[in-house]
Amino acid sequence: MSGLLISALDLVLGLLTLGLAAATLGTRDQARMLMLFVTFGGVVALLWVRLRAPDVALAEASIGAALTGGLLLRMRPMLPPSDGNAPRPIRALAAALALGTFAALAWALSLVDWGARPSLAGPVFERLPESGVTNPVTAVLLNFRAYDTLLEVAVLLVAVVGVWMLSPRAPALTPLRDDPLFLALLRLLVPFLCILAGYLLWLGSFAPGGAFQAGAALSAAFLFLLLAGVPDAPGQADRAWLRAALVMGLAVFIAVAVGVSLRGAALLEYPPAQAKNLILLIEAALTVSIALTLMVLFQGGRPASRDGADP
Amino acid sequence: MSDALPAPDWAVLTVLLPLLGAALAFVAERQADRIGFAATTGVALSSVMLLLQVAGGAPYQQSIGGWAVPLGIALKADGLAALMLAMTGLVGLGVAAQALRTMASELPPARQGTAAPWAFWPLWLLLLGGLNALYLSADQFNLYVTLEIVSLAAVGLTALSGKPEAFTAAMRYLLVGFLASLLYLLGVALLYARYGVLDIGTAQSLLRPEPVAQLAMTVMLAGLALKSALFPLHFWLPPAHGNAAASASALLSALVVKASVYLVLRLWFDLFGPTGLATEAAGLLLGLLGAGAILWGSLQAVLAERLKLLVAYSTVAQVGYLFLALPLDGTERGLAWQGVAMLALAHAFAKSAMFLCCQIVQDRLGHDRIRALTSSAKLPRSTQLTLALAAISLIGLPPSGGFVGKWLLLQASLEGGFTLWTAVIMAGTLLSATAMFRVLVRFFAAQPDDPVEAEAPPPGITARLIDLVPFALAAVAILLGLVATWPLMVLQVGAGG
Amino acid sequence: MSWAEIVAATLFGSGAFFFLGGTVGLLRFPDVFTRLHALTKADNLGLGLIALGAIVLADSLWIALKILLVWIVVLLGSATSGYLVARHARRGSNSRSPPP
Amino acid sequence: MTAALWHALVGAGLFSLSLYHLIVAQDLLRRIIAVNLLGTGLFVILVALGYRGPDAPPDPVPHALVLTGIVVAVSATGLALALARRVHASGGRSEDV
Amino acid sequence: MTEAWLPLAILGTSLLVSPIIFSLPEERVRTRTLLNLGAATLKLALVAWLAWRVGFRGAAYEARLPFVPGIDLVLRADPLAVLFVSLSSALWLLTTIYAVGYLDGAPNRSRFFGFFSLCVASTIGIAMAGNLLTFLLFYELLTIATYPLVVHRETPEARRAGRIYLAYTLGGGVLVLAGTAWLWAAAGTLDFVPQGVLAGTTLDGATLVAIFLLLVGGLAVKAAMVPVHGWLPIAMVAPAPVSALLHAVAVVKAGAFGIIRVVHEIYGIELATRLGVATPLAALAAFTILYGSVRALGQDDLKKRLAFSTVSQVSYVVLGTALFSPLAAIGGLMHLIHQGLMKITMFMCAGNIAETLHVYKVSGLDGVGRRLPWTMGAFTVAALGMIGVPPLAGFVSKWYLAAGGLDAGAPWVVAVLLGSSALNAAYFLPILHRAWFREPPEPWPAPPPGARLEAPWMLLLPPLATGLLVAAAGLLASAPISPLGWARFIATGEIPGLPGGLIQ
Repeated sequence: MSGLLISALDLVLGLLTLGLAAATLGTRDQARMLMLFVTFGGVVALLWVRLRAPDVALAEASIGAALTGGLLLRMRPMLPPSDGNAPRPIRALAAALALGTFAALAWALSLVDWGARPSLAGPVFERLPESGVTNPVTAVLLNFRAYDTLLEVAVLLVAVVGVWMLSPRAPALTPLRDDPLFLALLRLLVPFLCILAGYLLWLGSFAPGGAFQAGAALSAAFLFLLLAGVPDAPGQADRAWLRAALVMGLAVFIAVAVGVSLRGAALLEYPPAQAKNLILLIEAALTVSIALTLMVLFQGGRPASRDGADP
Repeated sequence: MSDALPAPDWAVLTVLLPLLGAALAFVAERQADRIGFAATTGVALSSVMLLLQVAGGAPYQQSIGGWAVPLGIALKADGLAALMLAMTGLVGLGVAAQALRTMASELPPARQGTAAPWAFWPLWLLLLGGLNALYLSADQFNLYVTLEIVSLAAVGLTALSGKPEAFTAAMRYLLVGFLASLLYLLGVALLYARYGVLDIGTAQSLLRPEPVAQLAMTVMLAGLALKSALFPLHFWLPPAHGNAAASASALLSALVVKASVYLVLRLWFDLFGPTGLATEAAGLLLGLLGAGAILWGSLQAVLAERLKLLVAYSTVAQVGYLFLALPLDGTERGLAWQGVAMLALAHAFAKSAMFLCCQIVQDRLGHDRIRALTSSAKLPRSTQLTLALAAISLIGLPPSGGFVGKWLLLQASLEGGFTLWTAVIMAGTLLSATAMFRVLVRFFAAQPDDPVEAEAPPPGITARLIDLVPFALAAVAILLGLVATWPLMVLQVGAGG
Repeated sequence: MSWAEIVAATLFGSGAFFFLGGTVGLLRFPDVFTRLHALTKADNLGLGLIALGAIVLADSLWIALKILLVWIVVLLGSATSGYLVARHARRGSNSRSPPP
Repeated sequence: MTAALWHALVGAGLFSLSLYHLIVAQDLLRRIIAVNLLGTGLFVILVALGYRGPDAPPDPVPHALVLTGIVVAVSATGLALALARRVHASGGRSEDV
Repeated sequence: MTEAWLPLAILGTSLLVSPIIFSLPEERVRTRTLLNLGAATLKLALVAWLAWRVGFRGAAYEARLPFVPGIDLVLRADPLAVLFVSLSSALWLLTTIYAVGYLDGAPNRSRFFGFFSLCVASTIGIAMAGNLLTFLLFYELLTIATYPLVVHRETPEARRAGRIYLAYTLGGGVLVLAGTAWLWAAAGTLDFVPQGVLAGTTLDGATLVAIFLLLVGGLAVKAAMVPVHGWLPIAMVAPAPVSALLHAVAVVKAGAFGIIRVVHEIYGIELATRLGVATPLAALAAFTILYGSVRALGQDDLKKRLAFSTVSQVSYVVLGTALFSPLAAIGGLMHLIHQGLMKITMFMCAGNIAETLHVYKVSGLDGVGRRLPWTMGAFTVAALGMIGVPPLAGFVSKWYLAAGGLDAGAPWVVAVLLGSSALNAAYFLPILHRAWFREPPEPWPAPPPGARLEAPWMLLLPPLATGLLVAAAGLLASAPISPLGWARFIATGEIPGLPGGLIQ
């Protein structure tokens, strides 16, 4: 082992992450578990920043920590805790399995030659100029491996259909209509969030940002409107345009993918000239769809249809 | 739209058409069934066209976005992939036709077998798109994303029936599926760490039997074994398939389980085999687990109380057969490979036919307890015949496709000197025969018809026609045997590039 | 170490101190309201100092303004949430509406 | 012992810890969180793979994979929570493994 | 020139007819009967034409369909196949007539006749199979097709009998499958070739014996040889036509026919004897002959007695096959036909008696001859033939078997034959004695007014016809087209060194 090169920051970050995870999963009380989970998300975002992955840090902070945390908080009252613990043999078996996995992983990872490891970074940076964007992560996401992202958007659609099917009527949500301060914050924050989303979207092509992070910011705006109970905010009613907007991301992505290949090029092969605009077009559509999808997941069910009266 | 092109790219159509169809069916909810069925027919057609194209000897190959393989993602379809695609399309078409009637809005929810019939079509099309993408993809991470689409859509379909047990089963299926996918992804990460490559084709030349690669293989195969419910890890499958709505369980058993098993085959024979990672010991272990699956699954099928549980356990057994082939000849396109492919194809058709019959049995008799089955007039004769034909193929009696698959497996194990395997196959055949005949025998049990007046089967030619859909699926399972030389020839078309 | 880094280090140090104060307050104070008080006051001030330190280190005006924006938004956010938690706690004691 | 390896080990630790809890935990909320942490652990390993020292630019491919992974994780969690709600609403107990 | 259409046409007449009959609604009696009889007559005509072409013009017929890599599904009309095909098709016509009469007004007749023609189709397939895989295919199809006939009455006993029948036959099927797979893996060939395809094989003895045990073990189940004969008496619960055609002719003969194919055309009698498996097989057959006859003695139920007699008679065929002598082989082949004719006559007569007089027990047969003279007449001819009384068919085959036994240097065969003939007499003669020379306890109910015959003509004609055939096979034994002549013609192909040609 070539001496202790890791800095104090790494040590603290690593131990903090592990400690928080152990605390999150170990505590009995559910409320505390959720709080720890959100903080854990924050620390992991910090970890990403340390590992020079700002895009991922943005996504982790917004989607991983904040939104998943909100989702869990929203659903907690409906999931009664059952704090019995598993019988002894299963616990022993699980512990053995976990330790075994850790030992194997540690051993394998230590064998990897961390210095000169073959990786796809070379080809990515080499072909970056042709990809139409300068931010390598967006280039990989929306050009080199655009097919992955297309299928991933389909995963989001599966989640939406699944959630709407599982609870035809969204669980009740008591909006804070009457609170002056909250409404004041709302009037200030919602436009700010929309601008932030647009900024992140535009930023994505040459700096950390992009469709997912912008979508998360936009979904925060929608959630604010939802929590404030603004009557005709998106998601209050199951209108046709809501459903259209939800699938817009996937539809636009496919349209571009096939449109491009109509003139004999391969699937998803953007003509070098319009590559940047096409990517921006796709990202814009994705941002709206992702924001609405995250909002639907938060709602946990299908909003009442236009004519239905119930909340 | 793209058909006016010179040569429409059928493979891309099989993936994008269902996704687009799902989006459309989700938006236009009231016409969901019409859009859904139209999209399914389109996909079935394109997958058959792709099969014909590949059968002409030219394996399909395209790198997406024009980026060369290590950087971009490659779509590949060799003989096996094309056959699986065509099978998915055709079985899907059959199930969709059946669903067209059962999910029809005018039927009371109890008869529809689900509280949210509109959800079936988007979920089914997304599942279809995921499956087709999985069969075509030659990139490890892309396979992870397709696996995710397939399992999440499958969880949705399981929970579609609205019964409490279905929710618990779907929940367990989701957690198990997610753990399995992450295990698979861990393997991909390790391989990327060591070799810095995601594409299977390029990895083939890089991988060497080193500790990191061996650990990656173990973890990946463990994840996929968990997802395809290999014997000790099969606990989640029977409740999930048993309690799902009938057309959903047909899709789950016939198509979804095939995806992860296909992946195991693809990795074992294309990636781990040639690079020497697929050692004797690993193959033997998986083979033994497969043998356990055959015996345990068939035994449980014999003891099952309800028809759908019996059919679900027979799926567990069939998966066992597919894993049995791993330790056999390591050569690609060898006997074991052909046997497994034939078994997978025949099983898909027969199993989907059987589950659709469960739907008709549940519909007409109101229950599916095996002991209470009778030869009452309420059960149309075509259903009894379909169950018989499907049973023949599942047991593997000649001349069905199942028999050809088992015959090839038998030959491979005899040549490989695995006499234990032949004994297991024989025992499995006998056990599954007992299980299946336990059901067929009931159709000769004359019970005085219970006074409840027989529900008149829905009139109209379409209803009678749709009753014949399961019969057509079962017939294909049998005909696969008689016309076996053609699919076996297509299997020889190696993966290009 | 140039003078900018020295100033930044002191600012970070004092910021961290106020954070420490806020956390100790959180743990020591008896009831919700006092804890809220400690949190919103001390942490916001701590964050302000750290933001200042970051602005000193920032190499372009544009980034400095963005960091300032971050601080303002956090201020807004924590003030409102502090208020909401307090309102809920007060209403909670003679509770009538279930928690959101 | 480079920083990347240390963080990869942290990720591996996270993975194993949450694997233990996923198997042992009885109530659904804890298991959903355990699955989330399992994913995060794996993503830590992936991003650690992408880290190529303080000076060289990091490898963007693992970052893209992790981004996709996070979105897939959040959609799976959303579905899992809706499903868990229906499991409890219909009287089901949070079942064992 | 090997024309493919004739074997396919013969198979098709019954294979394609069964789905049509399945789809016929129950009340369409006339069309169903017409269809049945038409198909049976057409098949008989085709078979006669085939026999003429193969026997006297030396034509060869073969149809191939590629099935599994390296093996095709083959239908070949060699002399041995023609023998069994002619037996099945002739008796199918007669039994169809009998069944139509017997099941008049019974429920589920479409289903019955559908499976009935499926059974005959599989018997034809078994007869004309060109290799072991095709044989296996039709062997399994026979199991599936016969099961619904055994449980036709859907009573609890019928279902129990069906379950036992399935257990035995599926077990047998799996054994044959294992043997076939092993043979293909080891020897690489499954084709039936006169004098044995393995004649010059270099495989070690142990594998060959193991494969032989697997194959013959599986076939013995259907041939109702001793350890695995249990299903036959129990399956007697089936309606009379089923017991007559299937359990006397189709199913049991399929097993025996399979053993002939394996012993003569896979191994060759020479290799079988050298391996030392032929004599134990002969011994087992002999034991079955004696055991069957002894058990038949104790049976009071007429059909059960006939069933045990079938168990012993079928083993005559196996005995003939297992002895290394052309005469024994000819005797065995001939007995395949004779036993079929005799046994079917007796079962039909038993069915008549049960149907018209509702007498099922042997003890109740006193004075039946008075009431059903014609039926008992046919029964007597068949019974005497079975015992081996000279001019009738039974005697001819037993004579050849005895000669073959001596020729193969196994004198104990003669003792077994004499012993079994004595036993046959012991359990058949009391029936004849009761029927003809005993007074009925109370006068039999008079036949329905205006009926000219003692029983409906459909029930009476078939047994009389087969009874005549039994007599003819015995008296006209030397004629070329008689079973003896045909058996000799087949044997010339099977046994090396015999002068060829049918007409000597």
